[in-house]
Amino acid sequence: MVVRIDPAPFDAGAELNRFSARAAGAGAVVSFSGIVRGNGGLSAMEIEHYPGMTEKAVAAILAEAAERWGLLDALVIHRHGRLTPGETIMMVATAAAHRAEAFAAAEFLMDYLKSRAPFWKKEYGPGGATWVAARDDDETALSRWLPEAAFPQDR
Amino acid sequence: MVVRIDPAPFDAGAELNRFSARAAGAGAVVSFSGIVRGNGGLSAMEIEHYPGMTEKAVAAILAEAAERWGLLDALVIHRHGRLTPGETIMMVATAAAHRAEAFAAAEFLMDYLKSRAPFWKKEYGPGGATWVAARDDDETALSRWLPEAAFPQDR
Amino acid sequence: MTLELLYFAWVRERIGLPRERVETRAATVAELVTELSAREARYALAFADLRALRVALDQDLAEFDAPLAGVREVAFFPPMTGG
Amino acid sequence: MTLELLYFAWVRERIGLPRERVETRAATVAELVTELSAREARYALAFADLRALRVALDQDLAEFDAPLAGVREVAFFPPMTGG
Repeated sequence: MVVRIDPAPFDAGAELNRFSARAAGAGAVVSFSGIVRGNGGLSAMEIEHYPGMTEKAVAAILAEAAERWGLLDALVIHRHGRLTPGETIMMVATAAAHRAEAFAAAEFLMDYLKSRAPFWKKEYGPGGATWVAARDDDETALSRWLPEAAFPQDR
Repeated sequence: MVVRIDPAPFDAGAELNRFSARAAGAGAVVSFSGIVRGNGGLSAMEIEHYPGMTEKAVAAILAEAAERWGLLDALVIHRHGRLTPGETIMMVATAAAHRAEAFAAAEFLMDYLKSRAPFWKKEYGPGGATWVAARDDDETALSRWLPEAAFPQDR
Repeated sequence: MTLELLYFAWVRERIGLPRERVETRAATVAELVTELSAREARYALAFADLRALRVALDQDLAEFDAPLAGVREVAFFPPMTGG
Repeated sequence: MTLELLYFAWVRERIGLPRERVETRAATVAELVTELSAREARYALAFADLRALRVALDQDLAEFDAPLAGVREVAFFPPMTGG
């Protein structure tokens, strides 16, 4: 398991290759990369986080995903600080024996990182700077992972 | 859209980087890589395909995914011929404005490639060579994408 | 009518060749299968269980009751296992 | 008891500082919020709508009725927007 919270840019392709090479026995590797979009005239994004809690929260989310889907390995890299359109904000990768588990775990990680890891985005655009509001959608996305809910991996 | 059916090994990380760089306006890129597993003493895998139909079938599946989830771009690379454990068999990548669409489209592509693109796998192991049987699971996976079914992206 | 027949995976192995050209008056895929099965044991063996087979007409998946009129290429193979 | 308070995103901007140390006898997060809000308008403004706020106690998410006994670090922030 790798957690890296770092302002520095990273090479998603190189990370994916390293991750896949290390995940011995995996038949399926899923990756997600989040990229700054320049829509609405956005010129930059600034990501604030809570040092200490971030690493702890992300590691807990990773451990839960690994346990729940029997992952062979998982990775979260998340940048903070100032980013401009086209830059990669973060990535997750999951390795499992089969594809259903790798996909479900990657979606779970993204849903939890969105709303349960202490990051906050501020967007700089033509109208000035605004804090990105959490979306109701993101809370709805979380509810599908509750133990009582029907699990996508059971479909 | 890129479809590449080729026996040659490829660099999944380099493909992911090229794909992400090209997908202007994307906020979300999902990739899947399928890797040969060495379990059960498997020593090699041979993938046969139907030249002509393969390209046509994969292009049709890609076009449907792009249309259905408003993808900005999508990629399928699939090898054929002889592969050994640890080698990457294939990859898909999807680029969309938001993560739900990129994930759903990548899963859709995988489900369809599994059972609707003309590839056949033969495994070489301690007990000799055997053709991989299609799994009922794979047919079940397809049914979730039927127009009447509840779509995961609506959750 | 002249048809190009293609066989893949274990269908190819059972029949013993990857492709062949046949002259037939079969109106549907099912009729073609019956005709081929009557020819030799290896065809009868390959086509013994149609539920285990798939067919493509000119590179599009089709059903066994599909008509052959206008078709040039017929491919028989087991369920696909890509990805 | 001495608490280390941390503020993030617009909570930090409204209060005007990223962290501070406070002496308090508040038994719960809610009591602490009431105490801070009574101090100055900028606190009252930051804590005006608790539904728009989240709290973490020693780096774990908590509810506003959670007790403060044994806690050293309390962080206030808006709903998270990672990923």
